[in-house]
Amino acid sequence: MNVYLLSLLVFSPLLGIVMVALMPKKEERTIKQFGFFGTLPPLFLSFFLCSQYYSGVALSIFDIKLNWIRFGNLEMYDPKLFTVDFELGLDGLSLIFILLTTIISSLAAIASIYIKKEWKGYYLLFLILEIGMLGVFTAENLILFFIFFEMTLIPAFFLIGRWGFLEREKASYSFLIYNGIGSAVLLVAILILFARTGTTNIAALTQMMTMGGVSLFAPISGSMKYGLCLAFLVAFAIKLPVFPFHSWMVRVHAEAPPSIVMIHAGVLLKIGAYGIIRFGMGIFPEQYKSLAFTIVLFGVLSFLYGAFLALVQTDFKLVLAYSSISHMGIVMMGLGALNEAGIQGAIFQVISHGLIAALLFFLVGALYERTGTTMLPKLGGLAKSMPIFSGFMLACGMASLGLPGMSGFISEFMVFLGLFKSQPLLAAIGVIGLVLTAVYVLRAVMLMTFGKNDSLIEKEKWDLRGWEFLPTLVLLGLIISVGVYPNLLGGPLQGTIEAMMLALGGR
Amino acid sequence: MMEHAWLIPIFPLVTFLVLLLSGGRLRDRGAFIGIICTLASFVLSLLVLIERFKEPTYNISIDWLSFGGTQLSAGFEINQLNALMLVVVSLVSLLVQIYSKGYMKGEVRFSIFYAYLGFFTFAMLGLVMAPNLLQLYIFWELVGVGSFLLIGFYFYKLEAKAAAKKAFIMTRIGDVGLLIGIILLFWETGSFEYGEIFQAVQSGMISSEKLTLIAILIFIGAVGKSGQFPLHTWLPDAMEGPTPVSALIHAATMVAAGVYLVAAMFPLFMASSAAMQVVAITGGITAIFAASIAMVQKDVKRVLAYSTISQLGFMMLALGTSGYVAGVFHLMTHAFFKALLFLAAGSVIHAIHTQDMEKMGGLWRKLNWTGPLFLTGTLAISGFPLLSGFFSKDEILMAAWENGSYILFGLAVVTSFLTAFYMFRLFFMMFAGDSRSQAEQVKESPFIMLIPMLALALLAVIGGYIQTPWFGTFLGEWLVEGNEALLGASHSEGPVWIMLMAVLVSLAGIYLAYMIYVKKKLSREWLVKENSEVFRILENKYYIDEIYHFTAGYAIKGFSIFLSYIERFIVGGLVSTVTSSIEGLGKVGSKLQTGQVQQYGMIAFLGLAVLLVIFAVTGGYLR
Amino acid sequence: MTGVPLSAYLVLALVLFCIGLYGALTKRNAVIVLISIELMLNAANINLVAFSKFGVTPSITGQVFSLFTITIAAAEAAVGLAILMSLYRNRKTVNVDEMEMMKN
Amino acid sequence: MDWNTMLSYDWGAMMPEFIILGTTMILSILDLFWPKHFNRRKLAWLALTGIILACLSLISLLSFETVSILSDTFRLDSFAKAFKLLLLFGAALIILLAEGYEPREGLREHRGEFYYLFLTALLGAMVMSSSGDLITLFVGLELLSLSSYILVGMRKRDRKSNEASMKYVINGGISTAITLFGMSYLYGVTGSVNLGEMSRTMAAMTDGQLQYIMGLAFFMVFVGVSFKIAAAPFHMWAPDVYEGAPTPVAAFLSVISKMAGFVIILRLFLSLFLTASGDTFGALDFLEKNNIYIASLAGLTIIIGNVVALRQQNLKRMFAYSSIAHAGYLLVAVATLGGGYFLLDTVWFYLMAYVLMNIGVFAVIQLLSSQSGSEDISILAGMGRKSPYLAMAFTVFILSLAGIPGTTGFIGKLNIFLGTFITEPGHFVLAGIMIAGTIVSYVYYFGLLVQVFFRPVHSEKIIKIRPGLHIVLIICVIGTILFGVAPNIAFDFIHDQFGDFTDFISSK
Repeated sequence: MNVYLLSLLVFSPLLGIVMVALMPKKEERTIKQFGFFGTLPPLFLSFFLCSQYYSGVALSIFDIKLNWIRFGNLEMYDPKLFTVDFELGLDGLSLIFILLTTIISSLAAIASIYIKKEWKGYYLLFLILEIGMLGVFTAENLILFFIFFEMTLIPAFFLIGRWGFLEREKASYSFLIYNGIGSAVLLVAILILFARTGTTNIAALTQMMTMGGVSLFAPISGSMKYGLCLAFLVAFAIKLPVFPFHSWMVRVHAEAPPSIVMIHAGVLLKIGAYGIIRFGMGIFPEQYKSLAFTIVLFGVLSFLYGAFLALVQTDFKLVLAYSSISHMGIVMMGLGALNEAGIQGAIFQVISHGLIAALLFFLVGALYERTGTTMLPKLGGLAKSMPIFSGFMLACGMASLGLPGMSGFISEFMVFLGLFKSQPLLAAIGVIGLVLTAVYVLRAVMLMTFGKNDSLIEKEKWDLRGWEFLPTLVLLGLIISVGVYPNLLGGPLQGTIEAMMLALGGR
Repeated sequence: MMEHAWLIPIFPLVTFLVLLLSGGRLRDRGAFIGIICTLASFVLSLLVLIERFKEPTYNISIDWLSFGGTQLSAGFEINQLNALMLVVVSLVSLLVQIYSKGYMKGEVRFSIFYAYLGFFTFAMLGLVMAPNLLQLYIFWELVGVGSFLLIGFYFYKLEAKAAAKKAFIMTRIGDVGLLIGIILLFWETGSFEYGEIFQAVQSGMISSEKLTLIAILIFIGAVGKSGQFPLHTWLPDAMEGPTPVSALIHAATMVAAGVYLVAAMFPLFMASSAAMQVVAITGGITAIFAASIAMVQKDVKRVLAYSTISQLGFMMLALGTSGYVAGVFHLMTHAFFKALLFLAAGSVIHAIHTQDMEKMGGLWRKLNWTGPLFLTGTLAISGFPLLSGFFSKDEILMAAWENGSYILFGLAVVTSFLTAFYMFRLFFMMFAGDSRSQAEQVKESPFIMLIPMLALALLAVIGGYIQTPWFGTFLGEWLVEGNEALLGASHSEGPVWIMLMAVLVSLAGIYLAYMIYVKKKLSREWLVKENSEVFRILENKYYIDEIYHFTAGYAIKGFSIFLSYIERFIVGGLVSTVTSSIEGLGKVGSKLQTGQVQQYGMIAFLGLAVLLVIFAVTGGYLR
Repeated sequence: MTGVPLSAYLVLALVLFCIGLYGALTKRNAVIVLISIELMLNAANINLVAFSKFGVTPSITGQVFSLFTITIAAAEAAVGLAILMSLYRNRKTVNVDEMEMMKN
Repeated sequence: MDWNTMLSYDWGAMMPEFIILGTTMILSILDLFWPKHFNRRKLAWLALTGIILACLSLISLLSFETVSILSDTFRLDSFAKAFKLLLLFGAALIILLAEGYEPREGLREHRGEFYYLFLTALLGAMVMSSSGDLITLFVGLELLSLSSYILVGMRKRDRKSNEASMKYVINGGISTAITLFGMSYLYGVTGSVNLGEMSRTMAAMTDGQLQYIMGLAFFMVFVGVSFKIAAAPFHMWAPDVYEGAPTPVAAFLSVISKMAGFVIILRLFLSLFLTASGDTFGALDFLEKNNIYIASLAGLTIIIGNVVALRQQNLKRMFAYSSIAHAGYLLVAVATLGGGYFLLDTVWFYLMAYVLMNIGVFAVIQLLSSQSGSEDISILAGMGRKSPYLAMAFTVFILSLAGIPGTTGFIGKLNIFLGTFITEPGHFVLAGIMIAGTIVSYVYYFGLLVQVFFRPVHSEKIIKIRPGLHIVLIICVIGTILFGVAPNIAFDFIHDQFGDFTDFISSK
C-alpha cells in the first residue's frame, strides 16, 4: 500500500477529471463543486503523508520504482543502461512542496468560482495542472521530472489564454515561449547527462557527478559540468523568474485569471527554486559553489529591480508581479549564500511567498469581481466599504513586506542572516530592498484601502462573505503559524539541507 | 509569579483577537474588554515587579527555529529593566485605555480602536520581555505596525494616511540598521541571547572596529524608533493619530523603545567608546534641535511631539555619557509626565475641537481640572524642583558632567532652558489670557478621562522620589544590582551647583515665557522676528522634510522611472529584437519561394554546387 | 580498342548533363524542360555504359542499369507530358514561368 | 539463370509485395470495367484489405531469417521488415483518409485511379526498402516518384493540382537525374551495383582519385534524395506541391514519400558510405569524415522549415514546412549516426511517431477544408467549442509534433538528442539548432491551438466525420499517446524483432 501511495497522490486528481468530464457542459454548479472535490483527494493524501512524517515514519518507505522505458539496445553492457524508471519518492523538501501544492490548489479551486465561462474545460485543465505539479515534486529522475514539468506548461498556457483578462493571448504566448526556452535548456542539460551517464536517477547522478563515476561512452569534462550546472540554473532562473528573464511573468500575473495566478505564483514559480536546489545544487555542488557569487548577484539585482519597478506601477496586479520578481530575488540570494541559514531561508521564502502571493491574488480576484478594476488610481477608500477585505489586504501586505510574526519575515531574516555571513557586501546592498519593499507595498495597499473615493459606486454587502473567508483565513493562518513557530516548517527540511551542505563541503 | 509572566502580553493580544473577530458588533463594550485585559496585565506586571525585588533574573526559552546545528530560541526574561518597563508600559496603556473610553466616544470604529491598542500593548510588552535580540526585533517591528495602524486610524484623512506611511517607512529604515546589526552580532558571537552576547563582548573576541560598527547599526534602529535626528521627521506627523494614541505610543512607550534598546544593549555600547560618543552626540543634537523647533510651532500636539523628541534626545545623551541609570530613570518619569501632557492636551482638544494654540487661551477658568493637571505636567517636564522631571533631568546633567563631556553638558543646560520656555509658552497660550476660541461651550471632560490624568499627575509628582540625591538612590541600586561592572554606577555624583543651575535655568525659562505671553512685557518678537530667516527655518523644521523629499524621494522615484524605461526598451527590446529577427528570417524565406519552379531548381542546384565546391576545395578534409 | 579514353566519355556525359540542367532551369516551354530532363538522364546513361566498358572493373551490369534507366526515362516523359496536357487544358499555356499560383 | 534457380528462390519473402501488386491489378481492372455510376469509393476497402493482408503476411515473415533472392537484389532483412511495416501501416491510414476525401471538385471520376496508383507508389517504396542493389533501388524510387506525380495531379480540373503536379514532375525529374548521375559514378568506382559488393570495394579503396569521384557521387546521390525528403535547400517544391495536391496525397507525400527517402538514405549511407574509406590511408571512414555536410543541411533544414512556417496562413503549406522541419530533425539522427547506438531504432521510432501525428493532423485538415472549401488556418477557429473531441485529437497531434512530453513526438526527439550527445565531442551546435527550431515551432503550432480554442467559431456547420476518418483519428490519437506514455511497447518490439539490425549487409 505504502508503495502506491505516492502514485495515488500524484494521480488522484484524475478522479476529479473523470467526474468533471462526465458532467454536461451547462451544469455550472455541479462542475464547480466536482472541480473542487477533485482537489480534495490529493489534499487529504498529502495530509496523511504529513501526519505519517510527524509520527516518525521514514519517508523513504513511500518510494516507488517501476521499470518504464529502455532506450537503445545496449542491454549487453548493463541492463540498467539508458533506462528510465517510473520512480517517485519523497523527502522533507518535496513533502513541503507537495503540501503547498495541494493546499493552494484546493484554495485556487475555490477561488475559481469567479470563472465566468466554460467551467468544464477550465476544471479539466486545472486538475491536469495539479497532476503535473505534484509529479514535479515527487519525480525521482530527470526525465520524469521533465515530463511533469511540461505537463504544467500546457494546461497553464490554455488557462491563461482562455480565461484571462484582455491581453491574455499575448500573455499566454509569452508564457509559452519563455518557458519553452527554459525547458529546452533544461532538456538539453538533462539529455546530455542522460547520454553521457546512461541514467537520469537523481541520486545516481549526484553520486556520479560528485564522486566521479565510470563513464561508459564519453566523459563529462569539468567544463561541461560547469555548462550543465549553468544550464540548470538558467532554465530554472527563467521559471523563477530572475532578472532579466522576468518579462513573461509580469504579463502572466497581469493577464491570467486570479485563481490561476494563485497557482502560478503560489506553486509554478516555485518549481524554479525546487529545481535549483535539487539539480543545480544537488547534482553539481562543486560548480554551484563557484557560481555562488553570480547567483547572489542576480538575486540582488532581481530583488532591487523588482522593488524599484513595483514602486511606479499603477496596476495593482503589476505591483504584485514585480513584487514577486523581487521576492524571488530573495530566494536566489538565499540559495547563493551556501550556508544552512541561507538555503533554509530560501526554501522558507519559497513557501512563504507561495502562501502570500496566493492570498494576495485571491484578494485581487475578489476585488476585480466587485469593482471591475485593479488600477490603483481608480481605487481608494476601500477600508470604508470593504473593511474586512481591507484588513486582509493590509495583513497580506504586511506579510509581503516581511513583518515579523508572519512567514515572510522568517525567510527574509534567514536569507540575510546567511548572506551576511558569506557575501556581506552584496547583502548590504540587498537590504536597501527591504526598505523599498515596505515603500511599494504600503503605497499600493494604502492607495487602495486608505483615503477617500468618490468614483466607485459603493454597494451594500460588498465585503468578503461566506465561502470567501475559507481561502483567506486558511492562508493567513498558515502565514502566521509559520511566522510564529517556524520550526513547523524547518523540521522536515533539516535532513535535505544537511545532505546539501555535506555536498557543498560543510559550512 | 514570574513563570506566568508570559501571560502579561497575552492579555492584550486576547483583546485584539476578540475585538477583531467580533467585527464592530461589540461597539462601546469593546472598551471594557480592553480595559479589563490591560488591567490584568498591569496587576500581573506589578506582581512580577514586586517578586523581582527579591528573586534573581528569571529566564525561560524553547526552541523556536533551527537550521543546521544552530538552535534559535524564543522565551522571555524578567530582569530589573524588563520588570520596570512592564509596569510602566502596562500602566500607561491601562490609563490611556480608560481615558479613550471617554475621548473616543461616538467613534464608529470604536472597538477596532481598542483592538489596535490591544495589539500595540501586546507588542510593546513582548518587546520589553524579549530575552534575545531576534525576539526583540520581532516585537520591535510589531510595535511599529501597531503605531502605523493607530496613526492611520482615521484612514480617510489624507494627512493620516501619509503620516502612517511615513512613520512606518522611516522607522523601517532604522529597523534595517538594527537587523544588520544583530545579524553581524550573531556571526560574531554565535547567539542572539543577551547574556551570551555580553559574555562574548567582554571576553574581547570581537575586534573593536566590528564592535563599533555593530553598536552603531543597532543604534540606527534606536534612532528610527525614538525619533532621533535625522530620522525624526515621522514623529511630529504621527500626531495625526488620535490623541490617546499619541500619549501611549508617541510619548510614553514605543518611542522610548529606542532608549530601551540602547539601555538593554548597554554593555555592548560600553565596550565601544566611539559608539557611545555617537549615541551621546546624536542625543545632544536631537535634544536642542527639537527644542528649538518646538519654540515656534503653533499646533499643541506638535509642540508636544517635538518636546518628546527633545526629551528622548536627553535620554540618549544620558546613555551616551554612561548614565545608564539616568537614562532609564528619565525614560520612566518622562513616560508619566508626557503621557499626562498628551492626555491633558487631548482633553483640551476634546473640549474646543482645535489644536491650534492661536485659537486657544483663557481656558484656565473653564477647564477646572484639566488646567491644573496640564500645569503639573508642564512643571514636571520643565524640571521644576521636587517634581519627577527635576530629579531625572538632574541625574542626566550629573551624568554628562561626570563623564567629562562639557560641551554636551552645555547643550543639555541650554535645552532645559528652552524646554521650560516652550512648555510654558504652550501652557500660557492655552490657559492664560483671554479666550480666542470660537467654540461657544467649553465643557470639562468627563470623569472617566480625568481619572487617568489624575493618576498620571500623581506619578509625575512623586515618580522622582525613587531616585533622589536626598532620600536614597533606590532605583539605581536596584537596576545595576549584580551588574555594576557592566552598567556603571547606580548614581551620578556631581557638584551641587549643577542642581542649582538647573533650577535657575528652568525658572528663567518659565519667567521668560511668563513675561512674553502673560505680562506681554516683552514682545513676542523679542527673540526672533516673526518673518526673519531664522524664524522661517524653525517654523519649517529646518526644511528636513523638504530635503528628504527632494533628495531621497525624487532619487528613488527617478530611478524607478529610469528602470521602467529599461524594462520597456532594453529588456523588452531585446526580446522584440530576437522575435523580429526570426520573423524577418521567415519573411526572407518565404520571399524566396516565388512560385517559379525553375528558380527552385536553381537554388537547389546552387546548393549542390556549393557543397561540391566546398568538398572540392577542401579535398574532403572539412571538419 | 579505340583510343578514346574513359575520361572523354565522362566529360561528354558531364557536358550533356550540364546542358540538360541548364535547359531544365531556364527554358520557358515545359516541353523543352521535360526534354532537358531526359537529356540529364541520358547523360547518366552514357556514364553507366562508359563505366561498364572502360571502368575500373568492367561489367555488364552498367548496361543493364542503363536499360532500366531508359525505360524509366520514357515513363517519366510520358507522365510529364500527360500532366502537361491536363495543365494545358485548364490553363491554355505550357510556359513554366506562368505557373505561379502557389507561392510564398 | 534457369528455371530451377528461379524456383529455388524463397519467393515467400516477397509475399507482401505480391499481395500489393495483386491488389493493384485487381483494382485497376475493376476500375476499368465497372460501370461508371458505380461509386469507386468502395474500392478503398478493397485496397485496405490488400494492405492489411500484406501487413499480415509481413508479420508472419518477421520471425524468418534474413533472406535474399534474385541474386541479392531483393533482401528481406530486419531493416526491410521494420520499415515495410511502417510503410504499410502508414499506407493503410492514408487509404482510410482517402476514403473520406470529398473535395469540392475534380476527384470523383478518377477516384478508382487514385487507389491503384497509390498502391503502386507504396509498392515502389516497399521495393526500395528491400532493395539489395542500385537498380532495384532506383526502380523502386522511380515507381514511387512516377506514381506520386500523377497522384498530385489527381484533381484534373483543379488548376492548383495541375500546377503542383507539373512542378513536382520538373523538380522530381531533375532530382532523379542528379541521383542517377551520382549512382552512375558510384557504379563507375566500384564496378558493381550490388550494395554488398560495392561496400566491400569502397571500404578497401585507397586510391585518392577514385575516392574523390566517390565523394562527388555521394553528394549527388545525397542531393537527389534530399529532394525526396525535402531537405533545405532542396525543399522548395514541397510547399507548392502540398498545397496543390489533394489532402490525402499531401499526407502521403509528407509521410510515406518522406519515409521512403529516409529508407534510401539509410540503405545507401549505411551500407556504402559508413564503411567506405575516407582517406588514402583507410584510417577514417567516409561518413565519419563528411558528416559535417549532412549536419549542416540538417541544421539549415530545421531553421528554414520552422522559420518560414511562421508566416504561413495556408494549413497545408504550414504543414509542408513543418514536415520539412521534421525531416531536418531526422537528418540530425542521420548526421550524428545516432552516436553509434541510436540510429535505426531512433529513425524508425520517429517515423512511426510522425506517421501517427502527421496523418492525424492531415485527417483533421482534410475534414475541415472539405467542409469549408478553404485551407486557411481560420477554418480551425472555434473548433474547441464546436466539436471538442476533434479539437482534443488535434491538440494531441499538435502537441506531439511540437514534442511535448506524454506524446510520441517527445520520445522520438529525445532519442535523437541522445544520439547527438552520446559521443565526444557531442554535436552541441546541431542539438542547439534543433532545440531552437523546436521552440520556434511552438509559435506556429500553438498558434493553431489558439485558433482552435481561443477564437470564436468560424462556421456553425456541424462537422460530419466519415467512418474511415474516424478510424484514422482514433488510431492516431491512441497511438500518439500510447507510444508517448509507454514507448517501450515499440522499443521492445523493434529490439526483440530486429535486434541491432546487424543483418544489414549481405556477408556473401
